[in-house]
Amino acid sequence: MPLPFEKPIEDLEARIEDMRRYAAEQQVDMSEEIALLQSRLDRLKSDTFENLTRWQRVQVARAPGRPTALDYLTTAFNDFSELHGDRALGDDPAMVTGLAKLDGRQVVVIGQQKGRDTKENISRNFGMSHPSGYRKAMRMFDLADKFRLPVVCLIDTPGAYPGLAAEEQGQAWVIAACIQRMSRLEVPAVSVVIGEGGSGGALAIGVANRVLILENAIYSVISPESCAAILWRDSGEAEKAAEALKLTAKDLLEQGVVDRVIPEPLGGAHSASAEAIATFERVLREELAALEGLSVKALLEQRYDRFRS
Amino acid sequence: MPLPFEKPIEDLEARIEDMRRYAAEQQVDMSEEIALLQSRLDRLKSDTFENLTRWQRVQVARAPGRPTALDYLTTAFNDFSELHGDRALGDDPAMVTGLAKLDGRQVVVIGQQKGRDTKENISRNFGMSHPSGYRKAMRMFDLADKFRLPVVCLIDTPGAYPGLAAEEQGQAWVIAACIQRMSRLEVPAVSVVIGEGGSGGALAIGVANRVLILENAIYSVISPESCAAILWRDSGEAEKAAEALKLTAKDLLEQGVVDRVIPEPLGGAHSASAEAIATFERVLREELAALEGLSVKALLEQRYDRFRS
Amino acid sequence: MALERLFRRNRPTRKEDDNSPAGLWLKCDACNAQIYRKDLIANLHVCPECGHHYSMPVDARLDMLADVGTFERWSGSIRPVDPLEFEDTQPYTERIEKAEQRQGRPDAIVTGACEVGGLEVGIIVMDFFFLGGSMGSVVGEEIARAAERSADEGRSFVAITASGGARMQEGALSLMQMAKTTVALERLARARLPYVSVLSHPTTGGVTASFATLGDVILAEPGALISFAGPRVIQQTIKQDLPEGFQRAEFLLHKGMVDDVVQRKDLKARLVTVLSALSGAGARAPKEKVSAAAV
Amino acid sequence: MALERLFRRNRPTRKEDDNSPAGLWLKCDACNAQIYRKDLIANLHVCPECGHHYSMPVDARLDMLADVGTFERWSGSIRPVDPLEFEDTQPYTERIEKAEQRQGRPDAIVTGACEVGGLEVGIIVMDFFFLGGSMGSVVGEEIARAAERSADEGRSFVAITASGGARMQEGALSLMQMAKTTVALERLARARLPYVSVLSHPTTGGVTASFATLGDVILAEPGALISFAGPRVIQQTIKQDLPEGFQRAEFLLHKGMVDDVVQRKDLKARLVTVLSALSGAGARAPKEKVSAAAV
Ligand SMILES: [Zn+2]
Ligand SMILES: [Zn+2]
Repeated sequence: MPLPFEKPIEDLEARIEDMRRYAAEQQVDMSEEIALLQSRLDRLKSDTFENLTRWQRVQVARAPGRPTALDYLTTAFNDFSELHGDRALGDDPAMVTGLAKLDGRQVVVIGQQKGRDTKENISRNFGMSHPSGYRKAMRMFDLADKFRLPVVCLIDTPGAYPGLAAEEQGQAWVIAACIQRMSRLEVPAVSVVIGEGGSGGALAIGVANRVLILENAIYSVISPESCAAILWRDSGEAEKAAEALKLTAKDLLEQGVVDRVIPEPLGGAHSASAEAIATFERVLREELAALEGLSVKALLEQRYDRFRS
Repeated sequence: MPLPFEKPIEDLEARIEDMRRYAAEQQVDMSEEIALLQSRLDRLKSDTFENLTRWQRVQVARAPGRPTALDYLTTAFNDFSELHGDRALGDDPAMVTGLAKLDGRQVVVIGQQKGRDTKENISRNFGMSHPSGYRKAMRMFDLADKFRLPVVCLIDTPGAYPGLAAEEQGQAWVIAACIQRMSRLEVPAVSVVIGEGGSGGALAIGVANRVLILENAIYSVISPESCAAILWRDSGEAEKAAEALKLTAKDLLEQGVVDRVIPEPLGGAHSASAEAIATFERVLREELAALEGLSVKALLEQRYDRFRS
Repeated sequence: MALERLFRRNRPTRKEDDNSPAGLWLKCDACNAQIYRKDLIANLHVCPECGHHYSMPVDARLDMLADVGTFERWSGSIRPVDPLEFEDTQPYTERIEKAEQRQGRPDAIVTGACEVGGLEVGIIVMDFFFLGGSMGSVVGEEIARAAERSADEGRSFVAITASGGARMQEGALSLMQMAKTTVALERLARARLPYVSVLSHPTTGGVTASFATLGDVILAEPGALISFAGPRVIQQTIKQDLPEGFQRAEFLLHKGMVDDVVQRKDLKARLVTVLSALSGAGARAPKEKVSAAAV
Repeated sequence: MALERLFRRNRPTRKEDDNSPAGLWLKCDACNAQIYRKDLIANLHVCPECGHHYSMPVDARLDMLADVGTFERWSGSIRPVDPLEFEDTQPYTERIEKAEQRQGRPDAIVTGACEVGGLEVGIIVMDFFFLGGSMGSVVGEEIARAAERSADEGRSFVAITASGGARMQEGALSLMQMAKTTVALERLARARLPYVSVLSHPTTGGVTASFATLGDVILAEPGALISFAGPRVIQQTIKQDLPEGFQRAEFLLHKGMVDDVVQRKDLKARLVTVLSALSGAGARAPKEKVSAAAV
């Protein structure tokens, strides 16, 4: 099912497909017409995606079929070995952690995991972590420091879960502790916003030496819907709120909140995930390589300065 | 209500009291008789308490009216300021922690707290901690290291609580973690078994540079009752088990499990708590003073060697 | 119904914030007693009848905690800007102006140095009446500067929090204040200087999820609402009523999240006890690195 | 009834421990299938029908994990003594003698060096059939020596646990083994060498509450009972039946206590993956001190 603004693209694609079928049946050469249509399609795609409104970007960032943390961990990385549990409260399926290799380099990985279908979305709590998820992340930070392994965090959450148990178990406390613990990492850390960067629940694993974001991902202090509900007293005004919050990759790069934007294939990561993941891998490799040389002191100071300023 | 073997003592005390009253009423001088009886009473007391069987010591260690952790913390120490909570699971009333001064020396205190009456015993879970109690203790170890404060642990528990929630929350995991965390303290640590030292739940706060024990306290790998139930298949054989386990202060000093025995007043700490607490304070002061000079390295090595051997 | 009460409670005692027209008298939200405003203020904004703790204005808080004549203000030199040119039902710039006029300060915080029971302290007090005490770039920067300056001057650090959370009109930049304030506290930790946070009503969202809950010791005021997500949000999420007392200071004490709930009248004495107990090491070894475990 | 099943299960496959007289065949406790003993043993003591994991003898465990011909035994040079002259229904000394004859080793543990997938490893395997794998002074000492030697030789460390807990016949001295084994692990931590513990059925009491749960990574075998207090004790305490699966490996995975539950046939491969992932730092910096947080 396409996003609203993808409808024209889908229609044109259907027409091209139809014409191919027709040409094949009739055994006539329509390659020229098809080529023309194809180039029109490309223009339409680029026009559409280069001029997406902020609210449309939000929809792309949340699009079904967009690669999730596990898609990256099992495709861009090798030997992914998941480690479960926070040793205190439980094992949070919305926060996936473990060991993996990127292009031969051993790293500790932490990813916020949304479902790839409704069933998984429910079991993953739509990517909204409980305190046990952040405790598990902190366990991984300890492991990374002890064994001197770089840390890669994949951010993709609407936010930390606002529920009874989550509050009882100190959601605010673990987010603060996670921010603090990550800022103390003695190893290189790279965070990548791959979809939704939802408020403190996202920042908790975003205190890295380098913070990257995918072209169509978003990172915001509050969801457009909640912002609209509070400031416009009408969650229907989410589109206005999205514009006001300036939460797109381009905005955040200008604000200095992120350091680099990872380009997505034309049509968005959800339309060509293999290509999106390949680009992600290439960029992440560069970023990890760039941090490799740095001393513990340099890493700590760079992270301190990056978030202090 | 006296312990079984205290009955003769109580009877004689009653007689002396009675004679005093009689002498007063009749206005006759019976001071000589009373003095004789008094010295007989002292002999009886010392005979009784110097020859207690191990099972009788167990009863003294558990005696109602015996000073509890809070009695020491509020009497032997000044400015006791309780700190609550483990920041994860809850606040365990069976493990009392906080800041206090001993003779002007600031310390961090941790004490296992039994009830002083049935009502408190229930609220304190009879001194049996849940994982949150050990997590709270670990929080105090962190605080002590950060602010360079010596740690004093008062051990008095039948054992860590064997219940559903306790197991679900990883009772074994937190005890192991607590042992490890305490062994890493960069400050002086003194543990005192003031009553019952019940198995791993006691050891968790017993990995100190110096381990002391009160004269009538016990420290054992298992309670005599449970031991009897397993080995004799009859918990009624607890007396035999107590003998076999060699769990008294004297036994443990010989085994090298404890470093020093703190004498109790004749008749046991429960018969003269003020005096017992005063002696405790004097000895603890000596012990803390003796550790004061040591470097972090020396403290860690001394603790390592003490428990490694 | 519970939730409404929960929000009617703890309202401030400033004229424009209560329902008594003349403002000489007011009806206690908790016990309905008629209270003479002067008595309430004389009683540290705690109801003389039922002990209900009302929000406390910044100046009253400083008067209550700082030894007489020792407070020296640090904050006030920086003013909020409008990086996103944010406009909802009214422009962010207008909101700030109004708040500044009403509260007489450029943003929702006052920081400074003072003595508390003779102890040298750096202190920050949040102003809930300035845009709900929300944390934007200025609030975050003032907190960070105060923490760093306290560390440099060898002072213990005290935070009195009251906030609705991050200031959304500054977008992701306000979110980043959570990280900024957190890393700034590192300076205090490395100097082994104690940091005590006092959570007053209400402390929620991004403030609770950053510096507010990172105190070496965390104290809370009776009845204070302390949360990550607000009760309304949670109720909309789980579609059921919240238990009585949920997210209140006493509830969180029971859940192991705060060290103690302290009556306002006892707060200063408790701060002195705790700070003096923990301030030995800082004096001795201000510059030494502390292992993460111990921090 | 549940509890009994719970204890009938996971029984060992050694002749004297099962109910088939000839011992050629046995009936699976889990699925009741008739199994030919040879098949069971060939299948790593896992039921070919239902996959139920039975206790595994020490030698079979070492054959399964160590690369062929690489295992070199460290343990065996020290023998248990009877410090308390302990005697219940029979003297402790007699119990030890019988166990030694039956198991062919002085106490309930084997330690040594081997290669696992080419990785240099120090390994300890507990023998549940030796007085229930209980930990006394000898078991504790062998574990401590193995951990320290592994650290000195720059080896990763692997523990395969199976124990009823502390050996009460050695009184408080057995309790002290919990501390001894824990502090010995410190050497590995300081050398940044990985320690992986594998919890097999059953792992309880003082072993679970010390070195067994201190692994950098903790793996568990399917269906393994892993607890501090045994199910009987808990049931006597709370006076109610325990939930199905309580204290089992899968339950603990759900509760966040173990990193994964691993089929026996996959165990070696998983160990190789995890150990190789974590053994980079140790090689690089064997002697360096590690901050407690990172340990
Ligand atoms: Zn009132
Ligand atoms: Zn079977």
